[in-house]
Amino acid sequence: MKNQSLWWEICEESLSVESVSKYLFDSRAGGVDIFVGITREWTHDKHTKMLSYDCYVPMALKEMKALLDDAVERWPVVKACILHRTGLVPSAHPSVIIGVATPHRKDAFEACRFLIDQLKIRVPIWKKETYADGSEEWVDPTGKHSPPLQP
Amino acid sequence: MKNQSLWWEICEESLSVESVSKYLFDSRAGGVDIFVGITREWTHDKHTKMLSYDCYVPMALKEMKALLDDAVERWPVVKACILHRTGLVPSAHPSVIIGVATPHRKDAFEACRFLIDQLKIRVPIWKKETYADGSEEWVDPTGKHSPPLQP
Amino acid sequence: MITFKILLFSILKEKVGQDTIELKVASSLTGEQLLDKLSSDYDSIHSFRSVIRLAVNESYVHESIELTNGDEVALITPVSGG
Amino acid sequence: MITFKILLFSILKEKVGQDTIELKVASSLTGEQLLDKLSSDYDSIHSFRSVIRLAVNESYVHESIELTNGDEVALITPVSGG
Repeated sequence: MKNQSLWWEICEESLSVESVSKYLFDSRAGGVDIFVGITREWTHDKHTKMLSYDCYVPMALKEMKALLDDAVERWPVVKACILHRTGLVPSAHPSVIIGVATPHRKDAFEACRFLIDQLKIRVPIWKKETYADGSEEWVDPTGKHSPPLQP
Repeated sequence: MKNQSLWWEICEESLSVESVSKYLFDSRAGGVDIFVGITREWTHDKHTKMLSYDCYVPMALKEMKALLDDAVERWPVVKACILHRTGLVPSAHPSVIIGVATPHRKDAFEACRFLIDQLKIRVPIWKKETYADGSEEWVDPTGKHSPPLQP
Repeated sequence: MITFKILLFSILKEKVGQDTIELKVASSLTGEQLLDKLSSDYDSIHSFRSVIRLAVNESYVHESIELTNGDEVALITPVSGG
Repeated sequence: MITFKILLFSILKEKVGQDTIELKVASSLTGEQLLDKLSSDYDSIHSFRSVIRLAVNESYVHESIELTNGDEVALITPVSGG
């Protein structure tokens, strides 16, 4: 979903930083921060071949929009977006792109950081590692390594 | 100049976020932060038509490389880059792109922020506003609005 | 009769072996009562009981919520997007 | 005779009307003495004297530096890249 200042989407195809920057580059902005989460191949001694994502799509979209609305209230956002991929994401490919354009850079950094941190707490998307040896594992399913959760 | 983990450049042509992300997406990284400075059209009541940049090119390249080396010492940088455009930059176009790829996102945000903040203190590049009424003005030539400077 | 559709994702979907549970109960109940019931019916839900957040009709809610007929209930284990 | 090339950028280049000053002096001098001399020769350098940082051979240096023959000296007014 996309309007003049916010864009949020769950995609099955690969994500394009190019189209995100095209959307964000706005003459009212001076600073644009873009965060991209990509599939990391190595975590300590574990070799990830790919990630796959499960998603409660309609709720994830609602939560993404709510996060963007929060950011708009807290920072002078000119444009912002959250795009998340589902399904299989091979190594070094983007699974999430978050971008914020604001008049000054400090706000872009802060809002972008806020959005990715909150996404990882609130948005119903789950990541499964497929390791090089063929084994699979959902990431931290009991939230031991996550910040405390509140409804 | 570009090697396997660092890329720094002063360009006269337009900067491409696409080529930056292509460079940064590395299977050893999980988080990539990209900052883009673009020409903002309005600052309070002043209407900017374009920016133009003067640059002490060889020293700017040395300083950029020094900043990247600093970042590598302070964060687990997989890849990082600083690209700056010179000459005329029309409204909504990028003048600088800074990108950092690290295993985890926190470091990417911190290092990226560090690089742009330091660039604005150390790298010998100067910005001139050309306003819609045709008048021109170097930005803050006495550093009144900048952080304190040290050699 | 009150009917709910309960959605499962990620590890719960895998462990329970289905992505939806249809539940019919005789009388109205709270989120907490629903989770207790599912915990006693499904071992795998039981083992995640303490970390499940409840969403009703696509919004997070407290377990104290009174569920109504036709609600779409989702059991949200800790998320890990990004 | 000692010769320096002094590079000017942005507002200094504009005000002085040239991007390089060639300077020959009889004896060795420090960065501070050079800046004092340029300040007395050029009003526009004088007016930025307090905010100029000195770079010699493409590196920032303290004004106490002893300049040597052939040094490339740059007068760096507050930068504004990005």
